Amino acid sequence: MQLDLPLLSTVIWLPILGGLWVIFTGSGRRERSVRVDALVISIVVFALSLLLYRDFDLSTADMQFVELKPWIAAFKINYHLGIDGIALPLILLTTFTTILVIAAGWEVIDQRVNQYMGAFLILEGFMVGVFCALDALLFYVFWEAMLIPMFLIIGIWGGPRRVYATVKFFLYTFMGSVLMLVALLYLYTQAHSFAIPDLQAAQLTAVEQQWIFIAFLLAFAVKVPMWPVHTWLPDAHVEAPTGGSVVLAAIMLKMGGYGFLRFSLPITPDASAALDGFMIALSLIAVVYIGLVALAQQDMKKLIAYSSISHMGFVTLGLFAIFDIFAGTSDWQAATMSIEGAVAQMISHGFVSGALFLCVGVLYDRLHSRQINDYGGVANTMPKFAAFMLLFAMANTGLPGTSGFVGEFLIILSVFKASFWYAFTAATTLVIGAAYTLWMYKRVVFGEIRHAKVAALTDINAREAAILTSLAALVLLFGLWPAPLLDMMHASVQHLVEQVAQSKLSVAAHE
Amino acid sequence: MKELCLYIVLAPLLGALLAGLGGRAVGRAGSHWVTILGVGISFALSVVVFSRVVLGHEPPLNVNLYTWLGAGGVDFHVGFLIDQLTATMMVVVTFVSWMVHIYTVGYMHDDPGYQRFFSYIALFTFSMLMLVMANNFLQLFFGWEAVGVVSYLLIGFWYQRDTAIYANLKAFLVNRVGDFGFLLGIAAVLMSCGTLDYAAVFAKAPSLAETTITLWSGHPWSLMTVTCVLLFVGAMGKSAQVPLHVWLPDSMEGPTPISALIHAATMVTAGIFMVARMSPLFELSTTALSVVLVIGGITAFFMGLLALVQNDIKRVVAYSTLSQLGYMTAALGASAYSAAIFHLMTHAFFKALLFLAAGSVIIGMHHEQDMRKMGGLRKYLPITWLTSLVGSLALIGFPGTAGFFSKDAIIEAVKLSHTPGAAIGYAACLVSVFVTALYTFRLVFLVFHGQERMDHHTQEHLHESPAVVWVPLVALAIPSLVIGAIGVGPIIFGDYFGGSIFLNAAHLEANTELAGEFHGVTAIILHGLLQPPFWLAMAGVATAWLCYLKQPSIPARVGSALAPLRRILEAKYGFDTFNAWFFAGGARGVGWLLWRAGDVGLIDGVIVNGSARLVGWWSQVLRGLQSGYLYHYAFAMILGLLALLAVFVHKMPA
Amino acid sequence: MISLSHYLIVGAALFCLSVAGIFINRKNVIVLLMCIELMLLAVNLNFIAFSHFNQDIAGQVFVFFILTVAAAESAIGLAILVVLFRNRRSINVEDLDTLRG
Amino acid sequence: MNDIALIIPEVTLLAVACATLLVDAFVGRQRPAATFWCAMIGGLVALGELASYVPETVRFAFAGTYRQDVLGAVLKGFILVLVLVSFFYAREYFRKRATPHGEHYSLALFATLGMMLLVSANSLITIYLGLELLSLSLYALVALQRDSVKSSEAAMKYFVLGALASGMLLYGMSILYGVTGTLDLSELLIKVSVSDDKRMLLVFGLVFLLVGIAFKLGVAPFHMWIPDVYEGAATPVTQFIGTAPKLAAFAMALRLLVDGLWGLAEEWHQMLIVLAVLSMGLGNVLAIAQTNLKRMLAYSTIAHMGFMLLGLLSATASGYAASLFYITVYALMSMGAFGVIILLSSRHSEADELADLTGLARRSPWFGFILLILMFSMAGVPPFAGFWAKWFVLKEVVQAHDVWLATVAVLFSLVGAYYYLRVIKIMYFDEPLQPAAIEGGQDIKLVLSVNGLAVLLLGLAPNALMSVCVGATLPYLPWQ
Repeated sequence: MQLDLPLLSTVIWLPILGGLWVIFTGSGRRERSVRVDALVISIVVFALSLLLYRDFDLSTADMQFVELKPWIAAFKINYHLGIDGIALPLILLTTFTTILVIAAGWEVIDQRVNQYMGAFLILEGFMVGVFCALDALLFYVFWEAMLIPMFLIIGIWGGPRRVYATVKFFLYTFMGSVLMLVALLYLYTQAHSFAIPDLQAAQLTAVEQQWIFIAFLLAFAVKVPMWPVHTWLPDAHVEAPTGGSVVLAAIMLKMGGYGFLRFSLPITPDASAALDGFMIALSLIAVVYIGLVALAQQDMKKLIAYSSISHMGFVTLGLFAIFDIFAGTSDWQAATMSIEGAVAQMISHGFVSGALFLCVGVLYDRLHSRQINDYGGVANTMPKFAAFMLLFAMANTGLPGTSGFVGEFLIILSVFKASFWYAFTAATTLVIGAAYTLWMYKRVVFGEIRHAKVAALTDINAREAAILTSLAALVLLFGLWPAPLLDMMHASVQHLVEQVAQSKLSVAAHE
Repeated sequence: MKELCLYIVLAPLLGALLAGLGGRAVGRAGSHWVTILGVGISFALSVVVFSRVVLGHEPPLNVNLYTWLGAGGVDFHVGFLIDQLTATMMVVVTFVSWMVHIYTVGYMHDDPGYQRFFSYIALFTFSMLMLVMANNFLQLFFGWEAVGVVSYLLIGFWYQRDTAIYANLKAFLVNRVGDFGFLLGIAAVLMSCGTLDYAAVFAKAPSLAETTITLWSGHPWSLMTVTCVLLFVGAMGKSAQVPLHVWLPDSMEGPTPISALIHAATMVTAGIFMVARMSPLFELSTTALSVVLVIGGITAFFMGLLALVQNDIKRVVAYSTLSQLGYMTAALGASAYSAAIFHLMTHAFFKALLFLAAGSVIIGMHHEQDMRKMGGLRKYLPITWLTSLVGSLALIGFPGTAGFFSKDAIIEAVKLSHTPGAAIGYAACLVSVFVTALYTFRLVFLVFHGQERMDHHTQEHLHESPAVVWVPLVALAIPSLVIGAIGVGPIIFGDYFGGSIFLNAAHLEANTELAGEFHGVTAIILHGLLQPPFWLAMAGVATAWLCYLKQPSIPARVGSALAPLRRILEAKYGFDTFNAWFFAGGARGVGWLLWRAGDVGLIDGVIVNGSARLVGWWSQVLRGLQSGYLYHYAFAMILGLLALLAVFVHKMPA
Repeated sequence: MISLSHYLIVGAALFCLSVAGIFINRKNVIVLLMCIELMLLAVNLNFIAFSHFNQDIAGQVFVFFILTVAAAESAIGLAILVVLFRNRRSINVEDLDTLRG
Repeated sequence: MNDIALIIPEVTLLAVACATLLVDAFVGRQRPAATFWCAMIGGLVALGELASYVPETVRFAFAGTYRQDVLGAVLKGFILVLVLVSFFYAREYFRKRATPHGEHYSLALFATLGMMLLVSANSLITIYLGLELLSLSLYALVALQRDSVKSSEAAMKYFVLGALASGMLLYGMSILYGVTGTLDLSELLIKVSVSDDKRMLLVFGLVFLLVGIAFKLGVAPFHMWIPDVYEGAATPVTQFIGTAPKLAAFAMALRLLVDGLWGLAEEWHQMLIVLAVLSMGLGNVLAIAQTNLKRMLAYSTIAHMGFMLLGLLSATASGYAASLFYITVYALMSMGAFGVIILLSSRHSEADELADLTGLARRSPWFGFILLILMFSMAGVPPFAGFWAKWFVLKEVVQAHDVWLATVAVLFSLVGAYYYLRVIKIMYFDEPLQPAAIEGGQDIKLVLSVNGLAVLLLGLAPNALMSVCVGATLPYLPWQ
């Protein structure tokens, strides 16, 4: 079957238009039909994104499914879309997660259902747009636009401190983004184009690169989030509705990593190389410091949020250790493992943290508390739930056989080549990560029933089971057989590493 | 053969899935049938593999099933390496597991988590098989962690019990500390060899013997030493070597069959197996072997001592396990890999036996585990008593029993070893023989002999356990008696393991020397009767008899005379207290501090909200400027005008 | 001889005076209106002086326009003043502080 | 071509303004709609005339005091459209209060005439006349609420400060006239660039001139009238002041600084930097403390004008295009924002407190959404027009190698985002105090919807407007 659709555009705009349609036609209708509409749209979008996977050519690093139309002709800004092997898995993650999120909000959201469903669909379109955009401004537009639905989702359907959390979230990310905008504009003056490939080819001096790198860093570090610009995340997660937390953790954080891959590394390779020690230090701080902080949390969502930061520390570690790996091995091939590990970690974290937030959501829907102390002995009344949560908790600790292992494993293996101590520090997550995750699991799920409310809990229903099962299947699939995931990105990562390996300074010196 | 191995692995997995996910469709009886059948198939096929590889001398099978992933020019596979070592382990694992499955039918008869339990132990069997059958480090690590998880689940099987869920978390975390080292070790292997496949790594390793790695600037370390020590840290966690032993005694919170299967016979020996498997690497680093040897010796002796002061029947056996693992480790350190594996094998049988026997006692005593409330059980539980006695004799190394041959081989090997630290190891091993005999027979005497100290109600209901319980006991007692005599020839003195274990030239020489002394089983037994270990063991038994049967007041008197020592032993050398205070408490404390001071205080309080407050403050201050008075407004304009004039007109050149 | 600079100095002085009147006066709004007139006259003086010394008629034309506009401005100003007085019964400048912050 | 032919739209507008006055005087009481339609149709006619002739080159008329060029035509077009749209809002406002309001249209039309004059001015005299025509009409408009204490106070403040500012402007003009001996901007252009020996005097004059411009734009520290007038005036008047006159002020700045005093670009570039940074800082920081929506929008205006100056001060053709684009988009957003206030207001309430917006998204999801678009757009968040406005200006700043200035600007807009978010928070996150749906005529609802969607549409497809802006400022290229 060959569809003559501009697939990427369809995957971007179908959910956006669908979302608007749901919002504007949904207010008068019965809520159930609104939900069904939203679900159908999200499933169709996912199906379309699967077509992307089917038709994707694994052997090339070139952008595929390219669409190029003039947008703002006066400044050579184009509506330029295309994906490579790094973007594709993230797009699939996005479209898949959206289905879950819509299903997860099924009965739980009873206020302004149409707006809720619509906001997530619109958000989906923007997020896919971020991963598809090949024009820096188009990227930026999607990047920022994404904040709007998220801002509303947290603010409208969030918890008691939602306003503080959502404003903090917005301003934090906005701060990073606007500086990135300045950097992009500066690049424009050098490259006379906003096309990302042109920016990547732009010649820049060391000083220019460093400033641009720092501007990008702020934007992406906030999103990832890296220590010390991470404090929005726990608040946002705690206050967001379950769906919001899932999208935040599963997809939005990945944009930071994606930004590093798409912008920082290829555009400012020399600055990346010069500042890699700094980046690695921040990453390792994230792994250890945040891990310890997670240990001290009493709020489940906060704990998982901190755990996310810690896990994303691995991503940035994997991305920026490549220079030291190269220094240690003189082999860029070895560096690709690190980057692929980072991408694998991103995808896996999408599943695992999403699943954990869904698990907390399941509990929250029943007891309306996120405090660990309000639970205890959940396994007695919710055995099926306990089993699912165990799997995801284990995946969160990076158990082999679950997807959580793949990224951490590859990154630790590669980083070891850079420095024993990097690997040593990073590997402490094996212990710390297990400690906070399983300690929480112990306090929530195991033990005797201490509260009457816990005794009255009912086990997960079919809808929840379906959501968790699908995630569990993916967690196990990519844990036991991650090859398909990594095969997607080989060519692209290889290409990226070639770009990074090519110093922009030496070329400039020759010219 | 590849398919055969696949069935061996998948049969228990299938059983586990059916039992675990089948729910009511499978049912209680169904769940034990599918898992017993699965593991049974596995065992049967393992025997076939064993006969072909070990007895039939088929060449080792090294095959990849599928590529897990490829990245950075390295392919990670999932595959099997079946050689003599593997085949031996497979048989041991599947056999003991099978016995435990059967035993469980009786032991867990009334437990509400019956199905879950079968699912777990079958899953464990699968994981353990993956571990031993791996042909690369990745899969090894997979199995390694998977058995850890199942162990976690099973220790916490009775999840309502606070002690159980405390113990399982502790077990998992301590194991994770080991895995931390193990993973780094694997990373070191990958860095130096560029692959994780055993065959390729072992082939490449000798050329790296002289390579160094700099950890602190200016201090080059031998790469192999670093790698091996890191790998051994993993083994220390899994095989509960000091100081990572703390989880094993607590793991006795799990149901007894688990103690037998996982925490005595199979999983805890994974570390031993791993080091033996890695012999081509360890042989390249005398330093690493030395570390292994000393740690093993320390564990063997000090953990044995602790068994003396335990009153919980299972804990005595648990500490005994620790001590025996110490023996095996010491043997590894002395490059006597075959002796270590031999002891692993015999130990698997007799220790599983002892645990299951203890379980049988516990069933009889209505889940009472305190030995001080037992006594004289011999007449109520005759089969249990008999099999326990067999196990105990094997444990103390009574000549002719399985334990005798393997332990003797270890002591001999450590004695002959030239590895630095061998003297300490030898001394520790030798003294431990006495200690072992003492605590073992303390247990036997306290439980089965002497006064009946249990309460009336329990006494009335005492009877021998059902057949599903005692049949496995008997089935395990038999190998506990004979496997040593059968195995000692080929394993210790012959070329049983063939290429699966590697010895460097020096060690090989010593080994051949040892092999030259083989004159048949009887000769060994006779020889053993003249050796110090035998007499030490006898002394231990005699002491136990004296203290716990003849004069039960002695222990108390000795205890009060050596009060400080007793307190140290009862505090288990303070490891638990220290860990709870320093690591658990410390990490939480630091985490809390970082959170409140770092995140909430500094980053959020000062920087984030602080800048927001600053802007707000400015906002209020500047608001005052907009006073509402016309003349202020006008004044502001004029000030602005004057300022512009002052700056721009002034600076212009005339 | 009265030079251009003399005119300019007078103009500037008048201008400063009027400006000072606007921000120093805190009592009567009518004084403000007068100051504004004065300011325009100061400017007119400048224009005429320049016009004369530059021998250019345009400046004087401008002055006519300014005068006209000034008249209109006064009219509007007074009208606003009336409205203000009607609402507040006061034309005290200091009382105009409802809108602030 | 005849001189008169060039100013046909202006002549029409004058006639319409007078006619409106008459219509209102005679039939306004009985049929208020007649006045409205008279003004509206007249305005449309003027717009049509304007559109029918867009000059390709610069043409001068009336002895060089009047110039007709593409930029002028574009600006006038925008101004007229904005004025006419604002009439719809004004009608709704007055209809709700059932007060006579015919003067509003005629005064607004006179102000518009002033603006158009300003746009086409090529002589200091025309600039002054246009400015005063605009200002005097605005003073009167503000004072039109005869019974309102606030209005009269605002009018008085506006008047006094406005007069002071135009006095300063005039003083600056007199200095320039004295130094160069001409009132004609084209001649000024030539003379200023050569007369280096009197540069100091010229700069002296320039500062005074700049005060006048800055006052009109409402740029710090000459912004003090803005909050008071915005708050005090009736909402449609505020809306009027906040939209079209900004374009006129921009035109005035462009005419004076670029068409006339290009020779002093180095100086006014630096002065404008100071003013721009001050404005962005003061405007954004002060807006945070406001509880009155109109006042908040007033401070936001100050900040926006500061931002807009960034384009102007880059002193390139595309910089002017950026400013033009910015100010147009700003006017559109501002129009909508005040429009929402008008829609929300009722006979008894101005609905200009932030608290009046509480739960708007529940009371009226659609208009909540419109205001959401406007607020995000003002904050500069894509995909709305406000983002492109900021982007365009920043691009010019960066291209002029003032990266630090761009950084300062974005950081201030970060501060600014906070209070726009607060509006959205109040609309969307707070429960409504009164569940009543909002009332308003269908026409204003339609206009407001179109207004809001235009901001969205311009955000998705800014190309057309950008091209227009670039085209309009293209003639400035040769001087670079």
